[in-house]
Amino acid sequence: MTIRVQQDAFDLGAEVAGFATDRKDAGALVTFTGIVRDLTDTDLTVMEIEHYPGMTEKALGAIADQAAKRWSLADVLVIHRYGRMSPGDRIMMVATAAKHRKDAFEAAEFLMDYLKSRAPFWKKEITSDGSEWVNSKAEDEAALTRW
Amino acid sequence: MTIRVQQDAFDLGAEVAGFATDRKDAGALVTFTGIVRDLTDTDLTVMEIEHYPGMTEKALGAIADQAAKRWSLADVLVIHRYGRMSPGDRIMMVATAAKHRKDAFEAAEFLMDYLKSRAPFWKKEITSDGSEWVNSKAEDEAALTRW
Amino acid sequence: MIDVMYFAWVRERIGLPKETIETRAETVADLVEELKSREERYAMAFADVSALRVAVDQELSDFDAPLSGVREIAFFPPMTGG
Amino acid sequence: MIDVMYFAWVRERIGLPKETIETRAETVADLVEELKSREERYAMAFADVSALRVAVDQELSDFDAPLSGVREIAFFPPMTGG
Repeated sequence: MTIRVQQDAFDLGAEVAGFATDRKDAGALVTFTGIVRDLTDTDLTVMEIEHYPGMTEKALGAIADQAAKRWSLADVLVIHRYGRMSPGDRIMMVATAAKHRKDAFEAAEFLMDYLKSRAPFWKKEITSDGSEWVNSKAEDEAALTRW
Repeated sequence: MTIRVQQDAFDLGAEVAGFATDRKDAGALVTFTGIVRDLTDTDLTVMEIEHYPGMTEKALGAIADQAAKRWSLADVLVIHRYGRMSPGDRIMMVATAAKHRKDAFEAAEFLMDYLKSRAPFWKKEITSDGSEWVNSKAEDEAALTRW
Repeated sequence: MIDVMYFAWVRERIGLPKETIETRAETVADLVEELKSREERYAMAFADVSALRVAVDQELSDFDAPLSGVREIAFFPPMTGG
Repeated sequence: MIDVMYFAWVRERIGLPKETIETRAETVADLVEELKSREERYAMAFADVSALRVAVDQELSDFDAPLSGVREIAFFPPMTGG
């Protein structure tokens, strides 16, 4: 299991190239990548992500531990960036490897649902009109009831 | 939408690097990669995949079209290999890009469920003991009832 | 004249990937009966049609599908892609 | 002595990311009341605690959590990661 919280960009291809390669029983690899969207109604120039150093790593580790307990996984990877990003930049990724695709898919969705509203990250959108903290969505909180 | 049926290996990182980059509203990217497993009970030396040229491309295109109708997707990519592969080799991948993660995840799972039992591919496992065609699984057929 | 194709173990049992045949069979099922009566290897390949799938002109179809106007029929076991 | 940390718009309203305070508050809620009574900027930041989350020693917690033995408290809006 690998958890990384970093300012630097990451390369999805390079990350998965070495992922779970020592586990020859893993026939299914799922990845999710979150990308800074270009908002149509305003000109998003920068997305700034703040986090809580120390707690962030713990929270992500606890979420990944939960996933590893609930599903039969060969490996889990979580990378989340903080700092300033531009539209099109990759914010974060999760990867799950499992023997069967159902485990890999469900675990990746679980990781995303929890990471969205239980890991201490906050997004701020900076546009030509000013800046605004992104509001949490009721649907993201509701997504947790599924698990 | 891109559908490719090929003998050659593909590079997941390279494939997603250029995927949906022109769609700035796509904040969510999901990939699934199927990998040749090393079976523990026998020594799998080669996995051979046969397909039905002509029908394969049509069937994959029809499945991707259905996904594009059911979910709000920025783009869809399906790559499936045929021929001889070794344990650890990547057999196929799907990628889905969407504004929201729920669409990207569901569409990727739908594509996989249909591709498993509705696209004309057949796997044969060649071990030191001989060779055997992989049997379809009742659970794969059952997975389709979900959609 | 219909092109008949065989894949996976159906191809192996029959011993060829494709043949062009002349037939008066009206449905896929009729064609299967005609092939079975031809030779033992066909009888063996088609012994249990519930274990087989058929594509008519490259679309998944049924054994009771009519053959009128059809150019290509394929027989194969359930798919195992992905 | 407790380290109190603020994130996102809570940090911006209060005007600092972290401070160390001496308090006799027994719960998180007591500490919030104490801070609110201090200065307008705290009163503004904590005006609606239902819009806030609290972490006690880096674990998500509740406003009625006791402060005994606690070293670090953090206040912030609902998370928006991913």
